[in-house]
Amino acid sequence: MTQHLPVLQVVIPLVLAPLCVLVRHPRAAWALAALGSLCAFGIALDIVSTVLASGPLSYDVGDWAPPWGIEYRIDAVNAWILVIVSLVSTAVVFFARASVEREVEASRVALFYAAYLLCLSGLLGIAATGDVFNVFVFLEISSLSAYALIALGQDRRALAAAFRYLIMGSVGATFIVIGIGLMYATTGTLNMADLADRLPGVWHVRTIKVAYGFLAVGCFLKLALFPLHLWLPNAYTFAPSAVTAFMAATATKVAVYMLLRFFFTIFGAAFSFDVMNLDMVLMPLAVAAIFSMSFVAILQTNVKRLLAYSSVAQIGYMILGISFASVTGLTAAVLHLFNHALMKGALFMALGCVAYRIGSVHIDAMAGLGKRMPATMAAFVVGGLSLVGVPLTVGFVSKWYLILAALERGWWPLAVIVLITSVMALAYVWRVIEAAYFREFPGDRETREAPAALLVPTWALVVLNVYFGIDATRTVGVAERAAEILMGAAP
Amino acid sequence: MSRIAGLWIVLYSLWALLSGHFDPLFLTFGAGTCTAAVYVTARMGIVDAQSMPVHLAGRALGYLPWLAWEILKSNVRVARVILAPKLRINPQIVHFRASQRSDLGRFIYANSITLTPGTLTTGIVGDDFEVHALDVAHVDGSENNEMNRRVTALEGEAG
Amino acid sequence: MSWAQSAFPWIGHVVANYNYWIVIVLMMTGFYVLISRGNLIKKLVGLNVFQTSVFLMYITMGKITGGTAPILGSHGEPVPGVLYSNPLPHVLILTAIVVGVATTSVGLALAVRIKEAYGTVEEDEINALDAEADS
Amino acid sequence: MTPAAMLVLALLVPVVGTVFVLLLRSRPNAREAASLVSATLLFLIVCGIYRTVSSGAPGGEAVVLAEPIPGITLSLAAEPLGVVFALVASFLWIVTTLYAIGYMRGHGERNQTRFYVFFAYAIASAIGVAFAGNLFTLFVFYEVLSLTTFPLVAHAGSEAAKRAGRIYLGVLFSTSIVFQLLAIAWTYSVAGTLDFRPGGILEGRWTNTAAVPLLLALFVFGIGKAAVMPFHRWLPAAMVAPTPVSALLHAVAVVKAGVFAVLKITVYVFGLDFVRATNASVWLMWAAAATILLASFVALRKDNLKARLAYSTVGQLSYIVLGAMLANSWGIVGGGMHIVMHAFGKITLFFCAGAIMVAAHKTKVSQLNGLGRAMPVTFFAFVLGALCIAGLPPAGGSWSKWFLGLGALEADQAGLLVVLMLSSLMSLAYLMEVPLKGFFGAASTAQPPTQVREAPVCSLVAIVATAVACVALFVYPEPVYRLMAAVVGQ
Amino acid sequence: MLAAAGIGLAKLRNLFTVVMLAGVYSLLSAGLFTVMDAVDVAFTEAAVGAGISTVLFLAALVLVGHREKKPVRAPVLPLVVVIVTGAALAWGMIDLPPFGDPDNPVHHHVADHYLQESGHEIGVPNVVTAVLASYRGYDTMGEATVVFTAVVGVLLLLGRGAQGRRTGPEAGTGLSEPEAGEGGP
Amino acid sequence: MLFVGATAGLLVAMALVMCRALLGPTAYDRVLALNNFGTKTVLLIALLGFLAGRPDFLDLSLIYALINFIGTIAVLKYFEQGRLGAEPRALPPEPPERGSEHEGGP
Amino acid sequence: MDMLADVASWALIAVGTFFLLTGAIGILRLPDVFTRMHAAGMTDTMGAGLVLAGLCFQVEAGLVTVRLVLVILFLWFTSPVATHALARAVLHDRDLAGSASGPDGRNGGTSSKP
Amino acid sequence: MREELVLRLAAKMMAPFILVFGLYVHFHGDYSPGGGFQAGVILAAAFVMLSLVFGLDAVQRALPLWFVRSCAALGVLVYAGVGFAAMALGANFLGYDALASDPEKGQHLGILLVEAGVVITVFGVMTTAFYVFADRGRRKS
Ligand code: NA
Ligand code: NA
Repeated sequence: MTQHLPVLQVVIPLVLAPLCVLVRHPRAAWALAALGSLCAFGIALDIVSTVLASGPLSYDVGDWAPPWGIEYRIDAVNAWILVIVSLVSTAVVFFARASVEREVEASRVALFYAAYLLCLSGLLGIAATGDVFNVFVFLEISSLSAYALIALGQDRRALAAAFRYLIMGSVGATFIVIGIGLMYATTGTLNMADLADRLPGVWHVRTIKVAYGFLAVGCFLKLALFPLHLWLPNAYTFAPSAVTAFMAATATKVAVYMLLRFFFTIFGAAFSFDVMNLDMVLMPLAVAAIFSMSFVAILQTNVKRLLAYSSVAQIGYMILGISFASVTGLTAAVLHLFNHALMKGALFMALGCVAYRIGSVHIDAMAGLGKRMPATMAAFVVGGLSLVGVPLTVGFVSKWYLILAALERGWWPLAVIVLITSVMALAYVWRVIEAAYFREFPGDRETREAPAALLVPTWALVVLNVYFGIDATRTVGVAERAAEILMGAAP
Repeated sequence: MSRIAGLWIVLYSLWALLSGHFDPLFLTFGAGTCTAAVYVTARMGIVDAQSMPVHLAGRALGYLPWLAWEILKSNVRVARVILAPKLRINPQIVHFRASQRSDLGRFIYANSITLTPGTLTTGIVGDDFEVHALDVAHVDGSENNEMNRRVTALEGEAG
Repeated sequence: MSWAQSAFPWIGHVVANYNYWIVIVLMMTGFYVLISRGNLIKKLVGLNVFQTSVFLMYITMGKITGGTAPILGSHGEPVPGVLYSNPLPHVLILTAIVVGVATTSVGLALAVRIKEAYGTVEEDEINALDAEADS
Repeated sequence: MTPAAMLVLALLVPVVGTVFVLLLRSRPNAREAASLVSATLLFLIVCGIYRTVSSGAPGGEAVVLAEPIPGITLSLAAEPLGVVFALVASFLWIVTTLYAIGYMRGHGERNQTRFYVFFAYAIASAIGVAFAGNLFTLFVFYEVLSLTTFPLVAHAGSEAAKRAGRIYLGVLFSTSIVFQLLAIAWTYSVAGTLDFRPGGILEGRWTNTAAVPLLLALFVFGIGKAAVMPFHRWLPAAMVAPTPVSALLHAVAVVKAGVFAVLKITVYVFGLDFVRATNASVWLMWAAAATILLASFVALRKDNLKARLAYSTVGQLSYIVLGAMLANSWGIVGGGMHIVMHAFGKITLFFCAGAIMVAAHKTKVSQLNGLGRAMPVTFFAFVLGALCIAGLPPAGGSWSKWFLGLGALEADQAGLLVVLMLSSLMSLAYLMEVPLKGFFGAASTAQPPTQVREAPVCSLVAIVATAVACVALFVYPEPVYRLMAAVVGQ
Repeated sequence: MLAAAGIGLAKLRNLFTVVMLAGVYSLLSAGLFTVMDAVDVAFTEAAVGAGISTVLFLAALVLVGHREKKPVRAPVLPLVVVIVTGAALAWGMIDLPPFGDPDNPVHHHVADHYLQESGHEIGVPNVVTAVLASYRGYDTMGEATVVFTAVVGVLLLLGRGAQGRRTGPEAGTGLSEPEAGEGGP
Repeated sequence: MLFVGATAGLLVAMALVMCRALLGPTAYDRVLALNNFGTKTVLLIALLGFLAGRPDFLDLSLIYALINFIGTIAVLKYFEQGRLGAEPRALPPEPPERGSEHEGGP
Repeated sequence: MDMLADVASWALIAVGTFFLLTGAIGILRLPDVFTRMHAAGMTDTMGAGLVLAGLCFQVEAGLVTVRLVLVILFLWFTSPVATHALARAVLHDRDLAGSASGPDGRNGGTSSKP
Repeated sequence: MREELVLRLAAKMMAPFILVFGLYVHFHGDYSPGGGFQAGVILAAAFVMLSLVFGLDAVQRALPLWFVRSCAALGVLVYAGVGFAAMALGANFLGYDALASDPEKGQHLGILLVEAGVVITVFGVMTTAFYVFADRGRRKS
């Protein structure tokens, strides 16, 4: 059975989704979603340990050897992504039970979990596959379900946001399809490993460079790289709490993974940096993203939107890490994929708790909540500090590597930028903390702490934020291994 | 019941004509397919004398060639009109009286009218047919025009 | 039938010079409609056209001059002497078409809800209403 | 008990203490008792550590608490400089707690439990800074200290308090994140380690020493708590806090953590020889000197007593920074000793200021006329504190200034000697105005000082204790000197 | 003709006509697909692009109205984006292997295998079906899942019960009137 | 040759019809033109099948014809009732969903 | 026999194409929607019928012929239905619009304009 | 209001033939163009046509929403089920060879079954989508 785990990882959530539609009972659907997430998480843990111990796994779907058939190929990089996605999904699904009951009408709950499972399955599928076109298929599964999930937000702006996401996401996906097509036209294959073998022979071909460009733009759109991020802020702001927590912690991460796969595994670091000068493209974009979005975040009054802008800035950090073209830089990027998932997951879930009780996440509505909802706000504080990059939280670890990578490359101004924007992060996090702890609570006296059903999953992520901030040996180990693989320094 | 069986047979012959595979597997598939199609349509209540005019099949063999010939004639007529350097048309709506007794008969008549270029049925109320003609001169709106008669004959006694 | 086959390369030749350019022009038409129009429905139409043109690009890629559809002999053996066009782009595009209609239907559902919630499906009007709500 | 266990215990005692404080929050007497007990316990433990270190026993082994990033640990280690700081902090915690009991009750402050809890956290962080085994640990506790003192600064919860809190955190965090963390990362990428080692870790690792001054400057300015101008604004701003907090911030934990870090980094990261060899610190000496003079000058012009004391602190801290930048034995010894001397002197002054505020509700120097006659103990203690700060006998401050002067001479910077003299004069001027007005000024007619009494007994005990300590340190500076000599290897 | 349909799409502002033209555009591309030997694709494009899509578009138009507002500003930025994208594509196409050449890399390697081996590996004459359902059957499962996802999305958005609950911040100002401005002459 | 000629003629006819579709003027003209265009596409596909030497793809033509028919019906239903799939009898008197508005030319 | 079939198919396809073109011209030339419907009917009936019939003669009787016949039957069955539906829709629209809109060409009126 | 006679009768007559044609397209996907997806669309098109002519209610009485919605879900399950069955028989996921004693038979069976899954899903999805849109339109007016 264990040899089937790579495919089961993706297929189990996938088949549970139609079951959700068939059972229609909200609680049963939730149970299925929880089951799917837990299975995926368990399998991901097993896979990552196998991969670390004995190298990449390969699974031929339908018993067709690659490149004729579709291959699942899992190395340290995507094993890691699988862990991130399934971990967050598990945390969120437990959070969702109460949160969704509050925010989504009962007749839709079963469908909600179906979409949730589909989204999960799509994200896992993107991560697990070793076939470029299969990436596109699963990308669409995850995207379509994401559009629907986001549109479920209670404010009508969720609809407009979802539509904008749909348009920009579809453009991104179509660009990726164009890029895949051009690659296929010049090599005759769709298998990633096979492509990696064949592409060096056609480096000089212009078509390949254009393919590269289209894939890049497509991925940029999907991962919301400034200035192609316009879909993200409102989508995250107005989606239901659980959806925001899930999407923010996984969707853009998987898009970054896609970028890494395309640029490093398929085209190879040498092509990316020597021929395409990827570093010189990514670096200014990343810096612009980090700076402008941190600044915009400071100005926000809706805390969810504040965090959404922060997400765009944080994506900038990942891209910055990639642009250093070094093992350390990629380590930072891969590490931040995980770490940012933990912190944003925790933060958005904490906001979900707030929304559950007071129905708003406006900064003024959160005044004085420190006393009313101490556990929730404590979670927010820890998550926020992690976001800032305070030591002993995961945020510090990834920033540390980012700075080291900048210094290693001699780009110390970038290190300074990372640090300055951390201070900006502090500024926007602090605004919330100050409101929560140093202002009077204006609302209803009856407002109580969020129920345990919401707090436990939130705190689970908070604890992980701290745990992996205090002992990052494992995460750094995996990230370094992944970075070496991507740079071609390890198998 | 007989209608359902008839429908099944007609469908199965369609299957056979389309398929071209006559191994048992495909014949079985065909049977299943036709059964399913019959079941669904029967369930919707749309298998009736009107929709299953198997009984007309024989007489239709006589009607269709005639209709084809009519169509050819009117096509030539309309082509002349179109290709003439100066358009000479006198479009008008006229009313025909139909002598068919069943909806199916009217259906056939209306479609026959429409199928021949130069005339087209725009509405049916009872036995009153509202017909648009490209040139009133070309049409015979009387109840005893040939098409009406032939369709009525085709319709037969069944009603 | 012989003249038909001999005639075919002629068409192929005509297309050969232009096919990629046509595809690009069509693709960009769709893309332009998609990104320049404010009406949500029109955007979706643009998206459809854009994607359809991309499909054309793939299919063009799989064509072999003088080739024929990749449907082999009755037991799946290639008929000797017959050139078959590449089946793989066809498969990919079959999938892509389905994905396209899926996206369209979700997009339309969203547009309908937007109309109900905002009273309009014009992007700038929606943005104006949103900006009002934000301030 | 092993030295390692004692280090961990030192960190834990204040934290565990807060548990009791929280548990006993509804019974103020028991609550304060818990605070006092943990403070005393802590002091005893630090004394134990002192004995191990001063006896030269092998206490240098670092205790690794965690390894957050491979190769970078969270670790504690005892060495003489740290012990000096820990001793000061733990002792003054006792005193400050005593004082606070009187002050907070006398002032009718709200949220007293929160106050004691965060106070204890701040002390724990200071202890962490003192015993940090490497730069990373130092940085961690440095930041925790900023965070835990924020609620103390913004204690009042008013708009003004929050604004002050924002400036406080803003300056401290920005400098520490942008400069200090950068410097740490830079150090790591150069040296491959962050551990504190006698003689430093940078020497020989550096191909182009031209950048060393920049790195040192990043540290000095990055340690915002050392308040070298222009990053001093947070300190006067934090004056809105209750006086015990001001005392803690400006005499003990926060500012001393800053200058302590400067000393420690100079000695254990750069190494004195390396700093001198690369001339890294020369311009920083003058930056410190400029801060000394400018701050004294500003202090002269402040009428608000606490503000005046705050600027005084800014200047005094730069003495210590100056000592570090001299990068010779005398400078380090002088700087280290000034940590202690200034701590006692300044805390005495703040206690007095607080006492005056609680008893007479006066905050301005110009309002103090004749008050001294009503509060003789307080004002006399103020005199002792002022002498300690100005560096005049019979107060401990004279020793540290003496050594600093020696250091300046050794570094061939006679100009700095002039600065030291000048600033002593200026501090005399701005500090002595208070007792002079108090004892000899004409009493105001509106509120005859005769109605004013001394502060509550608790506070008074604290005041007397610190004032006496100022004198005692003059008479018996030996323990502090011995420790500092051990730091520079003499 | 495709181009004419395309330009018509861009120009016309009666959405109903636009949708019909889009259907025609699909139909025409399906024609091109047949020319290119992609019969299965043509089949699907006709059924989906021209058929179901059009019906769904029309169904949606009933609900949202069919008038497009005149664009307010000149779409300069989109034009630039489109020109740049198109130029990039054109530039890349220069190096694309010649159209229809049997020696192109696309036709070898994987495609060869399918055409040569599917006979005895699968034994299905329609290689497209063989690849679709077996060699790349996993993609097809994904495809089925995509459409399933779409229906989950549509049901979530439009299924019974999904109305009236949502109000904008200024609900009650008359903006939520669903019929406003529709269908008037 | 025969097929090519027929195809060419068909394409010309399609172009003419397309002109009508773009010219309008009423929406019904467009529907008519497009329906007719669809029929011609059916023929085109059939011809192309023969042209390519694989006339066994006429299923495709059937699909086209089917889609063309259903598409036209859908369009007309939309026009007539302003909604799809509705029971015509149940129609309340509503303002006409006027399909006949047009841009007045291309 | 082959020769005969070829000639027949040539003739049928040629005449069919003629009707197709004529119908298209009619659709373009005739003045209003109803009259254009007549022209459209031409292409559906004779045009399509003859061309497809011509194609029938190109192949051996078999599956292809069956399909060609099915296409013809289908076209002939659906064409009048669609045309009828269209005509009804036009009239219905005119009814709804009433006399208000007048003969401004906005409705598919029957009045022919030169 | 003019009678709907022509349309109704035409739709009634065509419906069963369209259904048969759709399933024909499915079953002959191995040999000629077409397959599960196209078949699903054709089947759905038949019901779309009937709904257009007879109204949504009439069609939904025979083919209720819950049924088509379940079809959409069921098809995916059928597809994946084939994959799991292969897995249970010792092959990899979707490895049809294991489905029958003879690999080629296994492939045929596998393809047929997964295509059936596709038919069911696509039919279910397209019909459901149409139902939902049309129903929305009906409720709106
Ligand atoms: Na006619
Ligand atoms: Na097929």
